[in-house]
Amino acid sequence: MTLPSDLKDRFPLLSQIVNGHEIVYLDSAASSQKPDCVIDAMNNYYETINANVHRGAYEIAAQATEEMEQARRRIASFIGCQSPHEVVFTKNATESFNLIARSWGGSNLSEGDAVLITDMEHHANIVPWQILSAEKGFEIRWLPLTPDGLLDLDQLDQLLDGVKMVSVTAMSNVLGTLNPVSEIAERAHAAGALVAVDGSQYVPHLPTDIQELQADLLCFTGHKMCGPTGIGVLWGREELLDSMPPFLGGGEMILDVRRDGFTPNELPHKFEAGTPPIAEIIGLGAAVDFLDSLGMENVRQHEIALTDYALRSLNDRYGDEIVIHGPSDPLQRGGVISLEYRDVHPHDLSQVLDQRGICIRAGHHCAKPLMKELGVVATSRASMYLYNDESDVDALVDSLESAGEMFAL
Amino acid sequence: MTLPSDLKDRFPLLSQIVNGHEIVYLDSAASSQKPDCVIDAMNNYYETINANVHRGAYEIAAQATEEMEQARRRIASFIGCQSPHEVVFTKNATESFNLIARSWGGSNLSEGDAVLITDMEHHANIVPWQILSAEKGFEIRWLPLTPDGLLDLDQLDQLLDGVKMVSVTAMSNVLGTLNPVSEIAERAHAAGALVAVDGSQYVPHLPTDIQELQADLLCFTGHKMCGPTGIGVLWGREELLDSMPPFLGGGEMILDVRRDGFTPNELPHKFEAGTPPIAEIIGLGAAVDFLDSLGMENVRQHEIALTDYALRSLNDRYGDEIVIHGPSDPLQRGGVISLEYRDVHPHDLSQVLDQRGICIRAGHHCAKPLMKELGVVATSRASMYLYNDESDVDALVDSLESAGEMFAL
Amino acid sequence: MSGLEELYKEIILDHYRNPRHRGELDCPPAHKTEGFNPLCGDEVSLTFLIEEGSIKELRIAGQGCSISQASASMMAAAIQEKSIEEVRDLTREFKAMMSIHEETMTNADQESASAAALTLGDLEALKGVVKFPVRIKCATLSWNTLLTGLDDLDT
Amino acid sequence: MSGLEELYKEIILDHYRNPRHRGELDCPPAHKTEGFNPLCGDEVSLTFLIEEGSIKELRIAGQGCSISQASASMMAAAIQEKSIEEVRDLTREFKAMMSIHEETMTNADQESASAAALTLGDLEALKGVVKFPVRIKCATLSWNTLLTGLDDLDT
Ligand SMILES: Cc1ncc(COP(=O)(O)O)c(C=O)c1O
Ligand SMILES: Cc1ncc(COP(=O)(O)O)c(C=O)c1O
Repeated sequence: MTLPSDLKDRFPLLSQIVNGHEIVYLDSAASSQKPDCVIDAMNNYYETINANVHRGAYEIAAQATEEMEQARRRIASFIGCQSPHEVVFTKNATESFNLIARSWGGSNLSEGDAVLITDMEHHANIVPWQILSAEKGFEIRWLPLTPDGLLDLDQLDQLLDGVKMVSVTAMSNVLGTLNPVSEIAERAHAAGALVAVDGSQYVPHLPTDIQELQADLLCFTGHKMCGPTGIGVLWGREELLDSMPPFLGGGEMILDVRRDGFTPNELPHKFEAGTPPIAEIIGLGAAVDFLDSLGMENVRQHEIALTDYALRSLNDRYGDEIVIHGPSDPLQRGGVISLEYRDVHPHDLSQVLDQRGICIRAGHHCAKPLMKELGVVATSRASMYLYNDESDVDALVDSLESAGEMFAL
Repeated sequence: MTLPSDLKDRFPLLSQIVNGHEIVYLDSAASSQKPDCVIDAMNNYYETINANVHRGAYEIAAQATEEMEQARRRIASFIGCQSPHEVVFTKNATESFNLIARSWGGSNLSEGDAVLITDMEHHANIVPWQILSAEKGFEIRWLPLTPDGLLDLDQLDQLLDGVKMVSVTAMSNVLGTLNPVSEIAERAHAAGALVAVDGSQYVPHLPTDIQELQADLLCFTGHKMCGPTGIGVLWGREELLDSMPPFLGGGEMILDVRRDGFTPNELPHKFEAGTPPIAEIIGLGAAVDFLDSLGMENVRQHEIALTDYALRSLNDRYGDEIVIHGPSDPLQRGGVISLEYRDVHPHDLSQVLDQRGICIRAGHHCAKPLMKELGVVATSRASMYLYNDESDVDALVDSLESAGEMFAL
Repeated sequence: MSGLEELYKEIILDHYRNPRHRGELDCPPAHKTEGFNPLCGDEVSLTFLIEEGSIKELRIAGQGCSISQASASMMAAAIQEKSIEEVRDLTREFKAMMSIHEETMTNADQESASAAALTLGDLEALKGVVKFPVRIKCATLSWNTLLTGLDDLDT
Repeated sequence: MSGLEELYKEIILDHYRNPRHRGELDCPPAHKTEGFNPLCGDEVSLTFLIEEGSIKELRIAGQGCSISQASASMMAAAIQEKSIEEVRDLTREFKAMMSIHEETMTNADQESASAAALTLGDLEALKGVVKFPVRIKCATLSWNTLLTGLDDLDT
């Protein structure tokens, strides 16, 4: 089985003309495009059953609630979770990490404790811990990388001493590296630590099974997986989520409110304060349906082949003039390609590509500590998804040269 | 000037048939319907310029950023704010209050301090303070109501002693009461307290001018004002927001991240961690454009007239059989009508109305302390917006009787 | 109004209008347990007397809609004099009937729901509630509250 | 590629390829100030020497794209030997040129921008940046960083 070849037709944006060229969208690691069915699902909500959920006894409110909860069940099953109430909706992966840090961390971490993260984390899995650490005085430890951009697991066990939480990305949004989460989880658990996983780049691109990952908590974000903006997910083991105090307070998350205090609601509502992102949840439900219909194994195979093609094309054409960060083996990485081309600054490179309709991202990719490790302030990053094909890669490869002519010093 | 009479045609949902009847939507206090232009604006984003913002140098990313920031400027001007960077986007009003409590409260409140709220607050303006108070040990004080559902301002000054923050709703979502925010603000400021205002029910229905309100902080939520779900607003005075520490940590809200800590970004980004609800911000921008085009003064006049009609119709028809909470003068209230009809439980009442396509809400309306003051566990609430007309009120009035036949004890 | 009639069966309206076992028992010797429906604010307060592992008597206080009141009243009638184990089984069976989505039941729930030989009897009248998902919490409120009360006995 | 040529005028590329005033001055007697572009990670570090209320000398270190490097280089050339007040005026004028939305300027900014008789000269070449809003921060980075440095002098 492979992906249908006319997949681009399902994504309205991909037929746009930009600066006179058909768009070549290579920034899916920042945000993916949306298929028609996701847009339709949200329109359908707004046009036929728009109402607040979990409250109204009337028909459209009941339908809205049912569609939202059905989306929760689909999203749960998409990550291999049997208990939909373990799926908590947030506004993005960033909020999911803040929830973990504030709720679990706030009640479990104090001086003398440590949280282990890695040198390749996104700011979303760094700053929430830093904010809390400034209050609580625990230590943040960093698992370093090997020269080829993998986590240096040789150092793991010794770094685990005194660690209560290991929070690690399943796939780097800069290097593309796929990390051995289940192995890390086993060793962390053996050392008495819990494991939170950043699935923001992983869940959209690979078949995900929380049993296999062996994680205790998993964060991901809707807009990178064919879903809308404004919706993120936190999955957690029931006993763990049950043991955590509420994060945001307000409507929906309470069983009772008295002047002298409140009683929190059950999972998942305990963590869902206020009117939820209803349309967005329904949109994300449609997105995982779409992905399921393609088959995540097929998505992964497509991206392996395309990544392989891209790495070979870039290296063949540019040799020493190009540096590509991260693992060279397509099986060890996703379709995120951070590169440096001669000494062209990423901003200038992406500006030149933009003139040809090619969208790539230039910057620190919200991973400044990693940038420092790599010894750069920014990289140019091309990232691929299920709708990309070899012609997109060819456009990228062909265009680097003209940027070099203009900007190489 | 009045509102156009064909306004319902602009709202796709309002042509739905429910249980064989044309829908009569009277639950706008829970969530409003969305006009076509709001839905179109979001579709347009997803279909033509979908990209992550504030990052990519390429064309569609720049356009997405520009559309989002343009929406911020429109929303700012909608509330009379000259400085768009004082407008912070959250996921809903609930998050806005949690931001205030955690960020301002977390760094300003401790034992011996007090926060003054009122007996008519929504849980969103209660629970965040209770969560924080359990940590910090400050006192939460409650401004009581008069028998006709107004705030008892006679008690204000004495309650202000030792208070650092007054957090009050501009309009009750249960009683409809419009509160004299600017008078409260003057007295609070004179006593050295700051003032946060819950505009969730006010901003959608009345012309709003932050200068006039004299508040320091204002929270409101998109889905109640013709906008999408998943988007809320916190407005705050620049100096105040500047003095507050970040709330959520992650991407976008930083200037720099090092291993040993981070430097927060400028306003408004400091408070906007992670990928923002881009489509939702653009949708809310379209919603305030729509409201502006109608004129908020016209919206208010329409609702005064309709509320007057509804109060008279209900009282004339049912006399002693009905109790309507809140002020009886339509000029002192919005179009939110909480009622008790004979001894029919609100759930049963709304279920019977639903069979006629009439949507009202039954419950505690996330205001349990107020319910306790009113001596009820729940009320039936009909709430009106710009698209409602007298025929909607007539349908409601006509249908109460059949509920009474079935359920009155 | 066929939808409404399916929900509000005559027997339900009868229990609503004439609730059985209203009131409160003295605690002790009775045990007390309280529950809320977070969606609408309904509250139920149950007092019950355990004798030799059976529920000797149960009384209901609190306020609620026709569905929650009728369900509580029917529950009280159904469990009087039953052993704690039987009550737990019946509760599981009732909740299984009220459950729209199998996923939300644990495996243990499902097995015992099908294995239990108990009959729901009059309680079957509440089956129509499943078509009105927001009302399911009304129907299960008293049952969940009783379960919590029984669990508390063990601790 | 007309869009690109509007952005990357020849004089900009010249300043990028041959940046003026690179390096660092000893602190003290010089003052040091650093800035980040949070969007791309670019960093600029300025050292400058004040003598009798004027900027005697300024040196630029750090990394960045053609726009941020060229803007810094042109800024250094433009402010050398200018009084602090003149530098502030020029900065206001430059930022006004870089400002797409009047709302984001305070009234004071606007007045002085139009009142100031200073000419931007070569700096006008950067005007094309306004059409590429994400790059505005590149162009203003060194200017904002210098402003912060001047503000710090007062405290
Ligand atoms: C007065 C009031 N405040 C706050 C809220 C909370 O709004 P949201 O649920 O969108 O956060 C609501 C609505 O539910 C409300 O009516
Ligand atoms: C690895 C990783 N983690 C977390 C995030 C944060 O996602 P969001 O901005 O949607 O919260 C991102 C994307 O920006 C990411 O790539």
